[in-house]
Amino acid sequence: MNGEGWLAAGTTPGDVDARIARPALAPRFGAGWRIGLSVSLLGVLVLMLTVSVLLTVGVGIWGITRPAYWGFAIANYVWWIGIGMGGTFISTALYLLRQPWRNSLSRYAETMTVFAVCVSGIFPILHLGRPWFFYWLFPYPDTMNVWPQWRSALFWDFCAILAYLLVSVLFWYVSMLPDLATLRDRAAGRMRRVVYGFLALGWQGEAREWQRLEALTRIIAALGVPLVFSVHSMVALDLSEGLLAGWHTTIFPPFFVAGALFSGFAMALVIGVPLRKRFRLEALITERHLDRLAILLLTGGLVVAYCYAAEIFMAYYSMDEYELAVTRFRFTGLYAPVYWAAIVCNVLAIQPLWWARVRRSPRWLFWIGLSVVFGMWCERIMLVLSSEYRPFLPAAWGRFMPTVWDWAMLAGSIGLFMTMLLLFVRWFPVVSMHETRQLAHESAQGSREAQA
Amino acid sequence: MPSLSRIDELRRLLADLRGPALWQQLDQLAEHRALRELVEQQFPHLSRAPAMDRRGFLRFAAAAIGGTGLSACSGPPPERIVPQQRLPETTVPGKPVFYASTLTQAGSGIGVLVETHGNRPTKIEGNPGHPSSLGATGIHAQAAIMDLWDPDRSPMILRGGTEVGAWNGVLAEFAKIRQAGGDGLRLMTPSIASPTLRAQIETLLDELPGARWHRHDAVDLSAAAEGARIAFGQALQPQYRLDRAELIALFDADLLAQGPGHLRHARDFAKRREPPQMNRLYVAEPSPTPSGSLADHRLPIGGERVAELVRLLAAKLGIGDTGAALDPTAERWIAVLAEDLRAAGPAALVAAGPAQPPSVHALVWAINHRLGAVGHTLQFIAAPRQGEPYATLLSDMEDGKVETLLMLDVNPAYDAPQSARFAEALQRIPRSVHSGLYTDETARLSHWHIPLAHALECWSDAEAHDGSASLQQPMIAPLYGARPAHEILAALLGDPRPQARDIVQAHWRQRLGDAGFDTRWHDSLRQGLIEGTAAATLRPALRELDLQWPPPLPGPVLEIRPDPTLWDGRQANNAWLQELPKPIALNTWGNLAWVGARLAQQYDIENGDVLRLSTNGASIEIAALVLPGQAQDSLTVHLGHGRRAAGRIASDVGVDVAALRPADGAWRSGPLTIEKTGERRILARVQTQDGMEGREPVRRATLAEYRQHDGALVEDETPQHSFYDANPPQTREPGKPAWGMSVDLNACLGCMNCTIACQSENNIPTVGREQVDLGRAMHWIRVDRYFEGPAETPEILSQPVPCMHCEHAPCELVCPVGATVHDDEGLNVQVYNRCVGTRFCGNNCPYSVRRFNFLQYADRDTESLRGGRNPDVTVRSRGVMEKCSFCIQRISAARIQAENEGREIGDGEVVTACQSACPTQAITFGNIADKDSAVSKKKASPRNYDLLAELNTRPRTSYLARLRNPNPALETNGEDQA
Amino acid sequence: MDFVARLVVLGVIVVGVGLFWIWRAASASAHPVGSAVEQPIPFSHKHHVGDDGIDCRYCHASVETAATAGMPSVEVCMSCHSQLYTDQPALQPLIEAWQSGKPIRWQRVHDLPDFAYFDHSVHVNNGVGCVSCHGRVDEMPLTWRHASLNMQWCLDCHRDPAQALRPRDKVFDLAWQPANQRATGTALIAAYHVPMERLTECSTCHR
Amino acid sequence: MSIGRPGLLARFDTPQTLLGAVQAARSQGHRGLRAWTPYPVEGLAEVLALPPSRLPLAMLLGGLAGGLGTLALQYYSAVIDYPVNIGGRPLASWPAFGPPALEMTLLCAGLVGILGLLLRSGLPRWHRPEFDWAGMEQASSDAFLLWLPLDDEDGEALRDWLLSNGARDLSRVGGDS
Repeated sequence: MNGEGWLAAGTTPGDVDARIARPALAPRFGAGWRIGLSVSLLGVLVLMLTVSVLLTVGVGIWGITRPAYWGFAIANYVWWIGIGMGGTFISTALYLLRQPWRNSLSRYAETMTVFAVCVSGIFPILHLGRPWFFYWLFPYPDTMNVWPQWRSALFWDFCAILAYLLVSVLFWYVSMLPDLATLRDRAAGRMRRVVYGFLALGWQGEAREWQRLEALTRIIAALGVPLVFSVHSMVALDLSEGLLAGWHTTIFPPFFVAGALFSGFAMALVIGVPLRKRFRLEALITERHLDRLAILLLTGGLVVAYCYAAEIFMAYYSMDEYELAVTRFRFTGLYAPVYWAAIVCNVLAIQPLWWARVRRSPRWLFWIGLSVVFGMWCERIMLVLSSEYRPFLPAAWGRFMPTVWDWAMLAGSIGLFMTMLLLFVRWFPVVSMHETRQLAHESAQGSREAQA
Repeated sequence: MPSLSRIDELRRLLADLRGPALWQQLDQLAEHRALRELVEQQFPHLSRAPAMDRRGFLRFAAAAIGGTGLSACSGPPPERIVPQQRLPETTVPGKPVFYASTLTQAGSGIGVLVETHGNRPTKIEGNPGHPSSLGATGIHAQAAIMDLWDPDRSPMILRGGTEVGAWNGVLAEFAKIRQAGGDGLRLMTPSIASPTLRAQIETLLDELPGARWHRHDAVDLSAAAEGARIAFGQALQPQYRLDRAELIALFDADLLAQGPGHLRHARDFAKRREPPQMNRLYVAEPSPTPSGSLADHRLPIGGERVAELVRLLAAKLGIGDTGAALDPTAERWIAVLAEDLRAAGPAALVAAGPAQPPSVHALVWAINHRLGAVGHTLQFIAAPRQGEPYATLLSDMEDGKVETLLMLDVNPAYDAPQSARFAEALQRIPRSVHSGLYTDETARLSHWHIPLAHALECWSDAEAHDGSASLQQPMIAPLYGARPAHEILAALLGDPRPQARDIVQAHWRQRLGDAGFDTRWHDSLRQGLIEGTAAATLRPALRELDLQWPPPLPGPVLEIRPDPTLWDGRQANNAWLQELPKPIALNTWGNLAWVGARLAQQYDIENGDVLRLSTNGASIEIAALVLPGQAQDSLTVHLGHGRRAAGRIASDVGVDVAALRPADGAWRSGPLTIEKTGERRILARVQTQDGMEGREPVRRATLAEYRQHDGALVEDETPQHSFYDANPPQTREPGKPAWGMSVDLNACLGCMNCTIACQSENNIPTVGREQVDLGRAMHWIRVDRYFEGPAETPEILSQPVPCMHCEHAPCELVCPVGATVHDDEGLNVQVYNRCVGTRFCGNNCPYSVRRFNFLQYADRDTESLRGGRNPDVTVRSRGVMEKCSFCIQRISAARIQAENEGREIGDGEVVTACQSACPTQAITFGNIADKDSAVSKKKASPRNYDLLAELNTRPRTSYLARLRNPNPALETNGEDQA
Repeated sequence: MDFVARLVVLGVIVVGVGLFWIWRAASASAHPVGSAVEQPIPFSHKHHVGDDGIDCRYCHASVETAATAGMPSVEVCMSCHSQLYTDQPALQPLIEAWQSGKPIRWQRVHDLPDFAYFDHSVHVNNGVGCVSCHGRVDEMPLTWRHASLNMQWCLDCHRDPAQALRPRDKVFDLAWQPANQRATGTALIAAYHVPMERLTECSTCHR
Repeated sequence: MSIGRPGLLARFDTPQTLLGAVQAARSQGHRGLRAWTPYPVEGLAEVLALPPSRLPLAMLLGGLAGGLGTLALQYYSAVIDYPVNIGGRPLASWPAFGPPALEMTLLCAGLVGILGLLLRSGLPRWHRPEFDWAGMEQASSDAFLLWLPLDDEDGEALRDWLLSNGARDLSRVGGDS
């Protein structure tokens, strides 16, 4: 692939390694990092406390009730797994599309994916009334001679998360082997050499190994696209297999895929911008990279906006009394603020991205990304609740009001995500070294040819 | 039961302890290994709550260190089998036995069949042979099980409120009383339905000439009899023959859901309301009641105005003169009613409620007399003699004329009008003896308290609303060494070893004569009715009426009514009743001030606003509920709440309104001042949405439309196209039952009997006030109620909603572990032990009938509560979904029975709990595969329709559309348009 | 280096498996299959059934009519033991129970979970022999659990009753063996109208 | 491959020089060449004449096995082993069986691929003799290394030839040295 001009002029492979490996190998790290870590760890503590109470007292500590049986847990789950999607898309679809610029982004995007998926996996298990029996969803020969109920979207989703989690974690790790080898070879202290050596599994970068890794990468990339699209379709089916007005629609799978991409890119920016600054990666993650990401974000946002419009249109087009009612509830009901917040953060806030100056300004991108991440959370909440709280029989109408434990769970999940992320950037290469090296060589050589 | 000696041991141990020290000592004993068992049998409520917390904390810690997985999966503890010492011939272990008995409520007996498992009463069923029941039961009867096993019941004889006393001490006191020849002895009881007890009291009054007997009913139902005294010169008990009435006008009278014989009334009424023939019902009342909800014409009007209404009606029928002018709507309403009545003649029935003064009743009797209804739709029987009025007692107490006060089964220190006055007077009495189920407010102020045996624990008898007597027999030895009233009275008369059974038997031997007595006795026990004891109907002559009409109270009037579920508060510690939604209003756990829409506007009152209501120089603070259909010139509050000494359930729930009652115990007081305190409280209602939002879950039509219509009245909207083959996979071979249910909305009163019967049958836990307010009530069959039309005069529609057992159940499709599936008889079964609690089924049930155990709701720690549970139904644990099972345990029992006898299950062999409790038989259950079954016939009706049929769920439960039989003359009137 | 690393990986796996087995042990039943259960009185079915040939129904009287087979009341025991072996020390608890009126507290050997509803009568009346579930109690000096009683085990028979059914008059005959079980069973399924399709419904055992 | 054999380790600065050297060496009849690079160098596998990886095939089979296996399991459990009436749907609800099968296809393919890579490359293998070779660690940053077996012939000629082909510092590794 031709990677010309995707790195700052004159970036040699040497600088690449230096830039990326140095922080990982540095003896100590900035105070900012330590503060950030301790805050995130606080979040983890909150999470542990919440989970302990949850397991001892029951899911009743949350605001969930009849008819709103799901509430935060599922919305948070959908939100997190959606965030994960952006990374997979960058590392797979863009690879297939031969987009060399992805090389600088793929590593931390994938990392983001892996951690987001891990965090999201907490919710569907802990939201169960009896979490300790979650493995009953897994088909295994048990002494009860009963099987999972294959027709349930929840089972499909269980498979989807399982596949998504395993494949993305393993692939993320395998594709990191060469960089771990680099760290192993460059590490000063024995301790680090042992640890990195252990993690590198003995990778050497021999031609045969590269050959296999290339082959694997290509196919995983090819698998990754259907995988990630199907995963989010399953997530959508968790809702749209239901009869509830507002859930029971065919637009949901593409809607959720778009939403996931959208929030994924947003999170990629929210993480990428500070990372770029802190690790002085401007040479590797250039403004052109940001620009491309911003364009993806804008595109995703427009598709999501279209889905919002389509939902409203379909409701009035169908003239189904229940669909119409749900649409009304979204506009004016108890959760209308959440709906409008979603509209503002997901549709209006991204409009500045039409201007190139905005797309190349890290500060702008960071805040827009943040607003989208928040807006997508609002959207998940809105989708889950606005249908749930007013079912078919008016006599059964109720309401969901989050308790302190609902918020604690959300905050805790964010804390866990940040903790994992911070620990990663401290000791691992945030940009794929071997992929960028390649770029560096190609561009260096390109410039050499230019001189000739 | 351990031997008495050991109890006495314990008593000796505790004898010299007082107050708190006593309880502490008991608590330590509870920890004691050896005595623990005994203590828990004797005082189950003492050694529990702290233990729970400790366990809770430990489990918490375990989870915090990640040990939950282990603690959650530790193996079952070894169980023990304890066979009986001697096996009674009658009982087969593991098979329920039914005993016919009698329960008394509001001074009238209801025949019941008590289901017992291993001699533990677990469920109350109606006795089809009993005139007041005809197989149905009221909510109070259903709740008796919970009362019996209530761990907070009075555990022992008390002296001076706290000190443990002994029966001998009581006997000593009684001896002193006898020596005094009963001088200064006052006996205080409620209206007594037991002929034996009344006879005992008569004897007592003879033997102790100094003694006097007073009647105290917190809820005084004597107005009708007093009205008869005015109209006919003697106190008479009315018999409403709704089975003969084509036109019924009720003035502030909830005949169908309250008071003596209401179950019978409801049944008779419903029988006359099966299209194409339908009776017509007019109801004028301050607050919506079940009777009012079925009315063809309902006029919301303050209880204070009813008198004028009746006077106007009487005048139109040529009796007496009219009172103050009424608003045009009411005038017109009465005019039309008068026409209708005249046309109906003897087939008409006019009735007033106990809340109305005797004069109104007298006038009503006169109207019936004029219509020729007396003797046809309205009959009279002699009213038994009861005690003297309570008012005289109170004044005598204050004047120091009372030496000894013996209070049987009353709690005046709480429920008497202006109870504070009584409480004060009580403490000035030299000797006071109280006997009741609980160590209640009165018990704590009395010198002696004797635990009173529960109706399921002792022998007695009671008269039904029509005077026919039936026996009450014990299912179980008194749990807390409690004593029946009969034995206490006998002891007072000097019987050293009184036995209630002998006393009751002796009474009846004397009444029925020796000849063949034993057979009659046994027949009576078996049938639950003593043949030929029904009172003779009288033909009283109407007197010339000269009625006094005091000027009506001005402004908004406060209606003080018995609580629809707690009645006068004697059952306040019953969690089932506390959590049972009040009919129509659907609020639980505590009382609210019901306010009409216009009044609410006037005072700017919203739901939950706390109001300060002041009258008679007293005031209370109570939260408001803006209730459609409530009269605009009155507020309604309910008795039975705000108990100060009732036990863990009732204490501090709701507000005690006694202070606002006039001294004479009248049902309303005024003038009333209303202020908002600015405070707000939760209402704990089970339904917050009042209207149908244009979705028509309840289908309605008028009788006229029904008659015009040929074929289905409600068109079937079930989509016929299906992605799959429309039939369920299993092939049904003939003969296999297919269970289904039909609910006739035309007969549904919204009385909640089905809900509490289901709760008792299926071990449904109560969740408490806050959880209900969150929307987590667990009732398997809820009664939805919709108000349609203007908030002042809405049409009131009730709709019981159990599980629909859909053929295409949406819940089953989405369960990832197959915890809810279909069985081959078409039941949608919920397998608790497979449920992991994803709650998707709950989301996906269009009828929202699924209930989830968000927390550990079922009480696993209280030993005594276990006794009352149905052993054939799993007690659900935290984190699992549950729902109506069509009483699958009853189906299984019938199926196994049929299996063993090698036959098919017959129609009517399986009766669900809701069905059997329903007084109007609105619920029919059976095999829809059998075209001749009762349920199939119901479903063949043109009124039959499926709820939300358009969703193609193919429900097995279907409804019969609601019909009204309005008078065209009033239909044209815009005001009454519903 | 290589060795150490492999060792670490191995160690992790071993610990994991270990924890799993600890958990399994913790959740095991109180009285494992095949191990005799201590009783307040060392009651021997071997002696009473095997040697004396007392019919099951003499003590377990409600087995044909009710869900529970029924435990003999002290009265039933005393109908013989008021004369026999009254001096045996082993019988003292029985004598005491009879005099004090305090029932004997036996250890439960066959304990189903509370959410499973087993009915003796319908099984007995459809020709399921005692021996099928309880084993040769006539050869048990102290009673022990013969079968796992877990759902798989129940289903095994509910899916194919032919492997266990016997004529009603042979139900209580622990030693009886049919010449050809398969043929007998199949015939009896038809004869007793065993509702095959119902046997595996959830609602058959769970409520 | 024969690590025991002595050989020459040559270091190159650019992939082009490495490729050139390899081609030349092979054309001179050298066999058993091994190359280490800091990133996958296009064409290196070809000039080394490495057999094409069989990973893709393995992944295809793995995926098929996972998908079909899942379908088979679903059919067996829902229709044969324990048929239950779920919401009146047919026992074999094919449309509903599809999604899990798809996911399992992807999962199994992915797992086979990743595990295949590790196993075929002999990983994890925490110690290899190559680690001791001088300059080996360069391969993971910016050096392109080539190893030629030194057979009976003496290394001098080969050494010069390599230098002339753009090799930087050479070192004799493996074997008895």
